[in-house]
Amino acid sequence: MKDRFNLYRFASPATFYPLAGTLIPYFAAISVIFGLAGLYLGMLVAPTDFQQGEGYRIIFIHVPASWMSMFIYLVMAFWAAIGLAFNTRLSGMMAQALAPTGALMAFLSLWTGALWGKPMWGAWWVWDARLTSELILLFLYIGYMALTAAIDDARRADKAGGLLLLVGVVNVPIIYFSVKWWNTLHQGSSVNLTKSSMAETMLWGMLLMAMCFWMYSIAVALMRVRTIMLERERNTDWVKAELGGQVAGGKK
Amino acid sequence: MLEADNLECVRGERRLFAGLNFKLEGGELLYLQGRNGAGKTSLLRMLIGLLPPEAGEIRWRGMAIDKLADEFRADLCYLGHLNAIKEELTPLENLLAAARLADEILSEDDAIDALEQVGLAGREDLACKYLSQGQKRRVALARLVTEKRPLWILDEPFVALDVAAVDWLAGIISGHLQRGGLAVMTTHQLVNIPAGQVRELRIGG
Amino acid sequence: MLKIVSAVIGRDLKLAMRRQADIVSALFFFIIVVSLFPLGIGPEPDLLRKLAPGVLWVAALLATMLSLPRLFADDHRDGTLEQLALAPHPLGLVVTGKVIAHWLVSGLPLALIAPVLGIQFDLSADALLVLTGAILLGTPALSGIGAIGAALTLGLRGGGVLLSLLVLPLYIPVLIFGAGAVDATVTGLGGEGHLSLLAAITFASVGFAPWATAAALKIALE
Amino acid sequence: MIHWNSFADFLAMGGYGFYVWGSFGATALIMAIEPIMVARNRKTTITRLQRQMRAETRAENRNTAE
Repeated sequence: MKDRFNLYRFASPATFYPLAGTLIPYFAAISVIFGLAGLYLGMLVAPTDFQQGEGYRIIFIHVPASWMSMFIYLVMAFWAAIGLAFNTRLSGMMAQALAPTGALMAFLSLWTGALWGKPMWGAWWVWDARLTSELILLFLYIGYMALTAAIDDARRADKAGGLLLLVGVVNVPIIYFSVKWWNTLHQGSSVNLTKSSMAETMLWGMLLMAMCFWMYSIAVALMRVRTIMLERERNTDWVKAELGGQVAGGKK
Repeated sequence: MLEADNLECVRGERRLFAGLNFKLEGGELLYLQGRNGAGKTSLLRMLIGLLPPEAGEIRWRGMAIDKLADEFRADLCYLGHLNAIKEELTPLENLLAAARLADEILSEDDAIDALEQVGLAGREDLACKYLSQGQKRRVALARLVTEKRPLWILDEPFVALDVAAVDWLAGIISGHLQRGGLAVMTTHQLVNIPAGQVRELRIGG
Repeated sequence: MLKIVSAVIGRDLKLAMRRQADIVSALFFFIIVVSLFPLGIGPEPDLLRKLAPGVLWVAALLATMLSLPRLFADDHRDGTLEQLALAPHPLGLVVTGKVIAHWLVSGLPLALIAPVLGIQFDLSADALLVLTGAILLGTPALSGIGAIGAALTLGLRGGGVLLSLLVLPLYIPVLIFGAGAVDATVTGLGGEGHLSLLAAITFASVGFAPWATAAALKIALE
Repeated sequence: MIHWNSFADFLAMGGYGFYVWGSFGATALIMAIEPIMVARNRKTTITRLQRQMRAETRAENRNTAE
């Protein structure tokens, strides 16, 4: 009983709002620190790759962006499942706050992938399983945002969006494997990503950049969720108190 | 038999009502009253189980309706403000299809009888799109005759009916109450229901 | 259980028969789109044979999309959807019936007309057979997955465009294996592998999608 | 430990400068603009809500005065 109470207390926007407010600067600062360290290792210290020359340095942002785009989708689906199962208000807001960042990460992954692909494979785009799935992931993000934006009632938007996320999370692996299988049959265009053994500095640089992206996403999502909370809960006392003292006189 | 316990309703960002309680036994009719937008229709949709309440519970025969699910819906006849009839089908086909979907056994003769009762004799084979508004409403009301359900939930059942039909419907409802049935309804025109215990519930102040 | 499914199918088929224009227009859309391609890309038989599977399948996806918005919208507008949700059965079964009815009026006609259109693309008899089989096997999945999108966008402004945005990405595996089966037959590799994967996808989505759709409908009816 | 001999080398990226800096530039741009957009959105939301709240308070005061 006590645990339940605490969980609900944490999940209540009135408690979460100030907590998020204090956490944002920390996440932002950690992100900058990891980013600087990662860039130093990746861009200044790491040696040239013997196969790909200096062009490989794109992976220091390409790989973290791809990871984050997938990870954020999973986190959104997790929140969606929680929201549908326990009917908590916070979960839908979290999913909506994460979506634009996830979509930008998917876009960055595609953009940097194209810039990497051109010098390495000689083509901006190939219908490789990873690229195609990433593109579909971007579509799924856009579909989610379009659906939640089209529904006026916030709760209904959360639930419908949550359901779409769960359907999407089941489908992404199916899409990935179907494209992969399709690609192995159409030999010509398939791409072999020969992973040369990475130098240790390269690996560290990439991990640091991934941490940077991760912390960045948390910070931005928390910023966004705070705005969504104010908007959604604008008729509650805590938001009125938050927005300024002038409520005191007008309260019934 | 039908019990509402501490119901709360939030639509959009507005809290329509909270702490709503009532208890309805067999043979009783509950009139829901309140101004427009007070949440009458929302309450009805909660009672039929389509709108989960923000807080509180609805019980039928002592069990929560979301637990009962199919069993509860098998005891329920709901008439919304939409008629739920298909324009392309004839009144007879509409009635038969509705009965099949609701798991009722309904012979064609009984269906024709019911349509005669609601004053649609001779129009059984005319597609509903050629019927007037009031006649379409009567097709919807015919379900009250064909479906033998103990709980009736009616949203503005008297709308678009002429005087004769209003009297007929009042008679049907009181017959239902006499047989020990329950009814919950919203209405703007207060209609005299001859039999049964009538209770009123005002929501939204 | 079977009773409710067949009751829904019977009702929807009867309604579709009263409104044949809808079925016919989706079918004509399919025929016209497929027939436009040879005019656009030229009459070389080799090229046409190569493109046929993809063209036919993409046109089939689009034709299915055309009929999806009305899957629940009509029932929603006149209140019958509420009554369906109040039927003393799990809503998933009702949706299963509606999905099957949708396939019978939208997917099945496509499969029947597809071999005729395949001839326009100079496909061999084997390939025509596989094409028909693939469309027969794959279109139920299109109806099933599409139903989820139709339920999610029920009653929304611009629902049709949004529906395609939500549903088309999810159609990709069906497109790949459906077109792949025909393609493999054309190139002599044999389409059995594709067909069995297509069957697996259809089986999974027809089993799973109605329940997701039912959840989405409940959200829309709140 | 620094891998580069000169700043010009660093910019050239062994001939891959366009691709590498195109990627990093786009990322930097997005990571700079997104927080700014979010912060601005937050500011406009707050002022809008405050305006709404004042309007409501005034309306309520009028009602009680009547």
